[in-house]
Amino acid sequence: MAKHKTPMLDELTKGPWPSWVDDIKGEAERRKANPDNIDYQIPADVCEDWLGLQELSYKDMETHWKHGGIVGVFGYGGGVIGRYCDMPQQFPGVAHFHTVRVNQPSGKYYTTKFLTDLCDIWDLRGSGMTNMHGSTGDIVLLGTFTEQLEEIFFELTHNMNTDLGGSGSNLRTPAGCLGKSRCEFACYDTMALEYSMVQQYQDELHRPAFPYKFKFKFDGCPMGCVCSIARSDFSVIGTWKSDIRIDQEAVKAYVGGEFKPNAGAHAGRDWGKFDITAEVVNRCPGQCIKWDGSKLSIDNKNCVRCMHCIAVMPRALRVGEETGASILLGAKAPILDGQQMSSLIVPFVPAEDPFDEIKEVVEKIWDWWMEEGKNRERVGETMRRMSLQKVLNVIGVEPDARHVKYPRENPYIFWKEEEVGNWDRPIEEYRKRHAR
Amino acid sequence: MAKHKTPMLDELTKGPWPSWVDDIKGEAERRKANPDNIDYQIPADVCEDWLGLQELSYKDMETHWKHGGIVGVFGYGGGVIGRYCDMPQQFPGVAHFHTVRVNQPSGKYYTTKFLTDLCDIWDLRGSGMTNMHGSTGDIVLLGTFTEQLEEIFFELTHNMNTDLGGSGSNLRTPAGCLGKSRCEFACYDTMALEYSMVQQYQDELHRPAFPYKFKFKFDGCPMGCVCSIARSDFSVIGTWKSDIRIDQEAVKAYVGGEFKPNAGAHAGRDWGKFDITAEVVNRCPGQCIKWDGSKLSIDNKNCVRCMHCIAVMPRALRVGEETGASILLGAKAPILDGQQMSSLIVPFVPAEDPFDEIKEVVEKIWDWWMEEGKNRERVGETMRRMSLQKVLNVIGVEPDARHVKYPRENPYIFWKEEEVGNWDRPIEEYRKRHAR
Amino acid sequence: MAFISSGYNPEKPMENRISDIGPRKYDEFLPPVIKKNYGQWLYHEILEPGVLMHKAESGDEVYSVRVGAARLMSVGLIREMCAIADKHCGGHLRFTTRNNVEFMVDSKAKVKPLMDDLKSRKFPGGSLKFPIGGTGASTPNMVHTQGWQHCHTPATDAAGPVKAVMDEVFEYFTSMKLPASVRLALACCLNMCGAVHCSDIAVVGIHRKPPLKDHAVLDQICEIPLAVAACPTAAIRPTKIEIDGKQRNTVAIKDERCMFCGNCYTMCAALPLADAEGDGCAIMVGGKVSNRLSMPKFSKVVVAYVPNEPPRWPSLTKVIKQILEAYAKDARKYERVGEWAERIGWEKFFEVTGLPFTHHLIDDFRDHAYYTWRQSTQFKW
Amino acid sequence: MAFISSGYNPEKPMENRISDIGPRKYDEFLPPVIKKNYGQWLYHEILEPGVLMHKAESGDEVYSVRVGAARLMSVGLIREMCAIADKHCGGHLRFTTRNNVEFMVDSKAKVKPLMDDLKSRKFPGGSLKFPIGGTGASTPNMVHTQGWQHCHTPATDAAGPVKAVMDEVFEYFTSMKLPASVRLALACCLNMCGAVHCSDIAVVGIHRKPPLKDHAVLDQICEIPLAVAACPTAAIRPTKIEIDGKQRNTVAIKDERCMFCGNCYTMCAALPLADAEGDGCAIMVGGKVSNRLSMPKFSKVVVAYVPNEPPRWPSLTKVIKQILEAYAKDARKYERVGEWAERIGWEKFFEVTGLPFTHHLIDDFRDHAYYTWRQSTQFKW
Ligand code: SRM
Ligand code: SRM
Ligand code: SRM
Ligand code: SRM
Ligand code: SF4
Ligand code: SF4
Ligand code: SF4
Ligand code: SF4
Ligand code: SF4
Ligand code: SF4
Ligand code: SF4
Ligand code: SF4
Repeated sequence: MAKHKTPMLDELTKGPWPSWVDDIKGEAERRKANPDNIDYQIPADVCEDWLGLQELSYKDMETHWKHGGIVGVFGYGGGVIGRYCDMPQQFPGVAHFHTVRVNQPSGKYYTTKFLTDLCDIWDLRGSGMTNMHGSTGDIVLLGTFTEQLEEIFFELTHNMNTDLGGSGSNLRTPAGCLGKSRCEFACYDTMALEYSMVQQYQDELHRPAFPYKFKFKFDGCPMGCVCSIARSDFSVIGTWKSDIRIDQEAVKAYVGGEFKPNAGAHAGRDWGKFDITAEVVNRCPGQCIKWDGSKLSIDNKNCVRCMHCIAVMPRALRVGEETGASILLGAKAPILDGQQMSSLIVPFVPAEDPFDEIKEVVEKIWDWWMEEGKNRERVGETMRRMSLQKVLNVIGVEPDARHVKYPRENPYIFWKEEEVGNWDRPIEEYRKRHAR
Repeated sequence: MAKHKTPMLDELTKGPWPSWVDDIKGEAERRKANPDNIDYQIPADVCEDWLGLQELSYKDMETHWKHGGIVGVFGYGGGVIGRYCDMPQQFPGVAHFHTVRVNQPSGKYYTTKFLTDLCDIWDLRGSGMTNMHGSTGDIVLLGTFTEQLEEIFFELTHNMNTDLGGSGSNLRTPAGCLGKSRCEFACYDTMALEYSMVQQYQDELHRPAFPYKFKFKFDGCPMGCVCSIARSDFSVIGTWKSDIRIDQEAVKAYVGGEFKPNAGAHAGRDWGKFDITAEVVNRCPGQCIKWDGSKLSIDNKNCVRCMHCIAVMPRALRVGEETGASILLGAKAPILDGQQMSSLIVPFVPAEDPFDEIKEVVEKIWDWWMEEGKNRERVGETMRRMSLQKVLNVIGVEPDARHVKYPRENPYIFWKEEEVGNWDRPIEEYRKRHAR
Repeated sequence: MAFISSGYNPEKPMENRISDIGPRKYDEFLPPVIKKNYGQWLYHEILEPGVLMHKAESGDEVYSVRVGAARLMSVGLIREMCAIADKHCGGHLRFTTRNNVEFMVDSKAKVKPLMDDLKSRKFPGGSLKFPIGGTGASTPNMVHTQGWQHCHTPATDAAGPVKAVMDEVFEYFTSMKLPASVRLALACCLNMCGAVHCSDIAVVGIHRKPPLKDHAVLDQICEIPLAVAACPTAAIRPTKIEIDGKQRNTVAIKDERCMFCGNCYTMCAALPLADAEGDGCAIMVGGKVSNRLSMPKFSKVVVAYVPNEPPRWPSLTKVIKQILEAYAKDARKYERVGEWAERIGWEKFFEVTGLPFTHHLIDDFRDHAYYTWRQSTQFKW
Repeated sequence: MAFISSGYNPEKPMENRISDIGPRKYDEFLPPVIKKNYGQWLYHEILEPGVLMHKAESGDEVYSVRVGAARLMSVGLIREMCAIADKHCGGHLRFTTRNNVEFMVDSKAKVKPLMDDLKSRKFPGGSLKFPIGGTGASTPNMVHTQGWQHCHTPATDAAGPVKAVMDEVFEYFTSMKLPASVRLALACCLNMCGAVHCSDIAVVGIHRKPPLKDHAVLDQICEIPLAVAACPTAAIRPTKIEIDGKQRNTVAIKDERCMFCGNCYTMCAALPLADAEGDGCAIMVGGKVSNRLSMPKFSKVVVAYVPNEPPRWPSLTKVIKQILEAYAKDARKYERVGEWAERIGWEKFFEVTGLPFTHHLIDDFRDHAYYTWRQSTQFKW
């Protein structure tokens, strides 16, 4: 028998999509049954109380988590989100319900050994509930008590050789797409870059030294499978310079219907015969593809590397061989002044281990942002306040038309005295030429 | 022999484009010669001194006109721009050089009688120099002395039955395209509307009661030949609702090469044979035209009335029969916060003499702007400060997706208590559900 | 329960401490076929919904079977996934950037047994543990956040509405019949921890009542200047108030200037916004992050408010289905939701989806709002 | 010279006063063929550059011969135009919205004599009084403003550079060989009395030195609060200064915050900006107001500064020609300058025009600047 009645939540056990309610209930039962005789370090009925609390929220239509709660592990400024329930008498199992952010490995590949070890820790010392994964990328262990935090950290580092992720005004846990590990589009090794960056900047990740949070995300190509342009302050997106490689025979195979367009991504509907002109040539945003019935040619100077043609015919077209990345800066969620995507600051940077060119850019930006950024001001907001050209100046990049979608529409240019000549003219001289 | 040497200005007598320098010099000579024995009421050498002063500006590369100068005619708050020279000793002929703005007739059609009468006044009482016309639309009489202002006004009103235009924080002189007088595209009678408005709002034109200037411009169709969307606070632009009228035979004549595309506007270059698919069908922004080789059809529901097809084939296509206008609000030059174009506030309004529906909108906007507008705040700025929905509310127009290019990207909605329910909740109630 | 020490000594926290080691290196975790062909992939194919085949230069192939997951998952469920991975996949698995799970095998023959196993597993209530799908022109897993499960600022729940929506659009998860992939997302408040601002169809929790003011404690638990500075619309000012005969520093809020962002509450716990009647969801549409065809786009608010209707949010799911179906019917192949709306024009978007356009959808926040208004006579009747 | 009274009596200004009568009604001025066919026009043709034929439903035709004009014109020249109109056009003529002049006749036979007459007239220096052209895909008359001729705030001249530019592009005025009509405009300061902000190619006078402060008179001739409020960047603050032992109220300006808009000078004559070395022109490109094909567009700054070089502004005219010729070579038929630049991408625009891209061209004014930056990986090498 469940500790709390959850008639509303129970409605969410219906339907085909995996029911997290059933999953928690299962965990609650397992904990109650405790076949392995675990000496649970937090209340065994944590999941039951959690369900009860959620049922109450479903009734009240208001959250029952208190504001904030500063807890953590010694010497780190992040990695744990404190959380307390506002009805602890009724739901003592979730009186504390802190989150532990565990830094996920690049690409989120796991061995079952690693996951099982983690489950063991979390069975013993936490709620047994997780998010796989959090929006930033971490393994999110949901719900434990304050006393367990150092213990969990100790076990993670000593037994699992794994560290916490970020929270607070720190570097946050970086994330990347799976890139070269399994994707033919990858223009650089996102997983290697992610690993290299997270290792290099451990101090920034764990100890708050920034005006506000700072996120890295690494996309292997313009498809943006980890949404770096929307969700990271510093977005590194693979790109290429040389010509798109074309296998003319394979193009014909697409036209002939032997290969399915877009790798079969549209197979669920009859869209008619593949029409290379309508589906590729006419849609190309650079308007730079020609198909003469037997040969596809691309005017690469006008290609904007949108990858549509490549996505439609992955067996026929491949990204150019000279690859690297673009760096964009400043994405963030809407608070305060509205949402931002990252803006292009470095059109092209080589991206090979040890990724020095990229690290150089990051460090220059941090130095500047730590100097100029206001409290709780994301780097994109600092850039917006101080201008894109300021950032280019800081990182030593020449302004280029590629930096803008279009040039300014107002002629309100902030000229500097060095550019213009003497500003400090005596009014008397002027008055000699112009009577009052 | 010229009074002042003007070697720099003289360079501007060269080249094919009409030389205003030669023109002024001619006027200077005529005044000197004075064959008709006119008793010039301002210095006969006004043009010579003007040339001299301009030469000095060309040398100094700075203007030699003093800041401002408030002059005018009794009872009017506008129509005259005061102007004094900052070197009156050297150039006494232009010590005063005030501008008189004469309200042009709709469409800027003239009889030679009218123009000649005006020239007579300006020979006698002014510099003899004009701008035909000013950017707002007025006949601009350039350069006279303060004592002449009332005399000119008296003669204009008594002898020419014509009034001054606007300046200052007034309604400004309205302007319109020639519309139905000579253009087959006109969706309403711009010249009639312009006349009706200027007559109706004489008081607003002459007596400053507004926070700042306010401009009307009237375009007969979306081509915008008087630039109302860019240059007027209140832009009325002709449009239509019903289907574009098609003369299929004439379409064929264009395709066959009998009629020149775009009325011959591109005749100066060999653009090759007219290609209706490339030049019209594929370019249509509504993507709503079909040409099957003998019949042109338009899916009018998807037409955005850009008029491209009509402009290319004016003998074959005509605007729909149900015509009227769209009203847009708020265009202005960049000072202070950047340039604005007018924004759509009324998608469709009937536009037939006496144009009551349009006047109703204007008056509601004025009432609101006079109430809410800050000093020197253009109505477009007030709208920007207070929101588009505020304006729609003021004029009683239902918000509609047509009012926006796209819906808001931030979810920062200013809900009102009436929409939501009771805002005034006691904290104690809340605390019963949520412990601190 | 007896306290079990990990070895950590609270008296000497630095003793034997390991820190700053970061995550494990990824190459420890890669399945052999992935490791061997790293960086040498030639192309991929989607064999059926949820099943990808990647071909390497070496001729090797890896088959990935993608399954939906609630993201909120128990260690019990993780252990079950591990058992499956041990049985079929040599002890490896991965999670995608959208919280789907991928089981990889290195030969085609291994695919069917794996899939059969996955399909066979259900929760007691009947829902699938491992629904296969989410590839290609589908609705992959809905990105989301904490909601009433774990956060202090939500205006709606997260996992609940997500479950309701995914049930509603389930046929699109398991098939590839949409014009393009439609990314759904939910964030439970304007902090937008989900990628709501750039998603094809997104739900964002919104408050609609101004903060309550807990005057009695405000100056003890908040820094008043920080609370004042937190407000993007300058609705908050410091003030004094008398409580039980004592002067207290606190804040006053101009309610009509509030747009309910909750940033003041983030900075000051004495300013809660949550309210059953006020809270609910806005629906945003047409965002994307990929650079394919068109540049990345922000999502636009197309429904200003849908009330919270736990447990199954019927109005919310209905509207989402409505949008999805109008899109499925009308858009061109490859066309993302935002590209479709722009091509037909937003005025047509409202027409074909049947959603009402209301004044709330007109931007009136900050200067940029102007640029979203229509400075043209181009529009459709 | 003896004062000639109009009849106005300054002692009794209201006596016999006529006011608020507005302009004369347009129908008094219409040529008969226009009046007769008002609202009944069927179509038009451009017979040759500068010559339009409009056909009415009645079968009537009106032929309009369009000639360029300096706009700045003497009564002598107007009388000459009247004489031509009397001779050929039944005593009617009109001015266009771009300050061209149109002579209209009601039969084809009258066109040639009219044109011959117009062509025959020249100014002493050899320039044409009545150049025929400006129709169709041409560069019609350049819209402009007062400059050093008449205004107090200009940063450049108006009629001078316009004459120089029109001479330079004259072949495009008299022909129709451009991809579309290219509207040129000039405004001599940021007040932009010309339609510079929405022109295909536009010149705008800019200052580049912060205002001088005439402390000695400032508080006598200005309202200090108005001057302070005038500044869009809040660069101005009130201050006190000692002059000849006397405390005076005046203003201080943070020079590095100034972007030289001149609005403070508009409000306060003691803050002049004009400076030979500082002043010059910016060049803006790609604006349009018509709704044809694409929606109206603002012009963009593509050259931050060209010095004032009277009398013929060679650098300015060179750049304009350069842009015009790159456009003429590369754009598609019907494509306006801004449409062309957007199609090829602004990065290509700078490449094909050969103009350098400098940091000045990146928007850094106000919040909206962000939206002009590139939030995409789409660009061309
Ligand atoms: C757990 C997580 C949501 C989830 O369910 O996945 C999360 C949860 C919280 N976020 Fe977040 N954010 C999470 C990813 C994000 C993301 C997405 C991302 O990183 O890709 C964003 C949008 C991108 C961005 O950074 O702008 C995000 C934007 C915010 C913001 C708004 C920041 C801004 O500059 O606008 C806040 C507010 C704040 O910082 O005070 C915030 C604040 C919070 C807090 C700490 C609430 C608060 O006000 O203190 C939430 C704690 C919830 C809890 O009790 O567990 N969270 N947050 C995500 C982190 C998990 C992980 O480490 O993997
Ligand atoms: C596995 C994953 C990367 C990872 O590191 O986990 C991934 C993998 C692939 N993506 Fe992706 N994408 C993944 C998230 C994304 C995201 C991010 C997201 O959804 O939050 C995006 C950006 C979405 C957006 O624009 O809003 C994304 C935009 C694309 C696109 C561009 C689609 C478009 O129409 O704009 C492609 C190209 C395509 O689909 O043909 C692509 C193509 C691919 C390919 C075909 C690449 C390849 O050759 O292997 C992979 C299989 C696609 C499929 O599922 O049909 N991937 N892809 C992510 C799977 C998430 C999931 O579980 O659903
Ligand atoms: C004469 C004229 C220019 C011309 O050569 O044609 C003109 C001349 C002046 N304009 Fe203008 N404006 C003239 C049309 C315009 C236009 C164009 C239009 O009306 O279509 C604009 C842009 C549209 C607009 O209204 O925004 C225009 C925007 C300004 C502004 C900026 C207003 C703003 O809100 O940003 C100012 C500054 C001011 O009002 O203080 C201004 C101010 C001035 C002043 C009065 C200078 C001043 O600061 O006091 C100029 C007097 C010059 C002189 O000495 O003669 N003038 N002014 C135009 C009026 C002639 C006429 O009546 O036909
Ligand atoms: C006479 C005039 C109206 C007036 O009341 O004075 C006029 C008259 C005509 N315009 Fe215009 N437009 C006139 C200024 C404009 C303006 C305003 C301006 O230039 O400042 C515009 C907006 C410019 C812009 O978008 O920036 C304008 C945009 C058009 C267009 C759209 C052109 C485009 O490609 O975007 C057309 C359609 C066309 O050219 O086929 C048009 C078409 C026409 C037609 C063909 C209409 C007709 O059927 O009679 C007229 C002859 C065009 C020609 O010259 O080739 N008219 N036309 C103006 C002549 C100005 C001049 O002297 O050059
Ligand atoms: S972002 Fe590019 S490289 Fe990375 S997984 Fe997606 S398609 Fe592959
Ligand atoms: S990548 Fe995009 S822009 Fe480049 S050729 Fe292919 S479709 Fe065109
Ligand atoms: S705006 Fe339209 S109606 Fe007016 S002249 Fe131009 S084309 Fe004709
Ligand atoms: S007016 Fe424009 S949108 Fe309408 S059919 Fe013609 S070209 Fe298309
Ligand atoms: S979106 Fe808001 S409510 Fe949801 S997890 Fe993030 S901060 Fe918490
Ligand atoms: S919710 Fe946002 S807008 Fe409202 S008072 Fe708080 S900070 Fe200000
Ligand atoms: S643009 Fe400036 S300088 Fe030129 S006339 Fe207008 S206000 Fe005077
Ligand atoms: S010129 Fe403009 S920016 Fe500079 S001080 Fe004056 S008002 Fe301010």
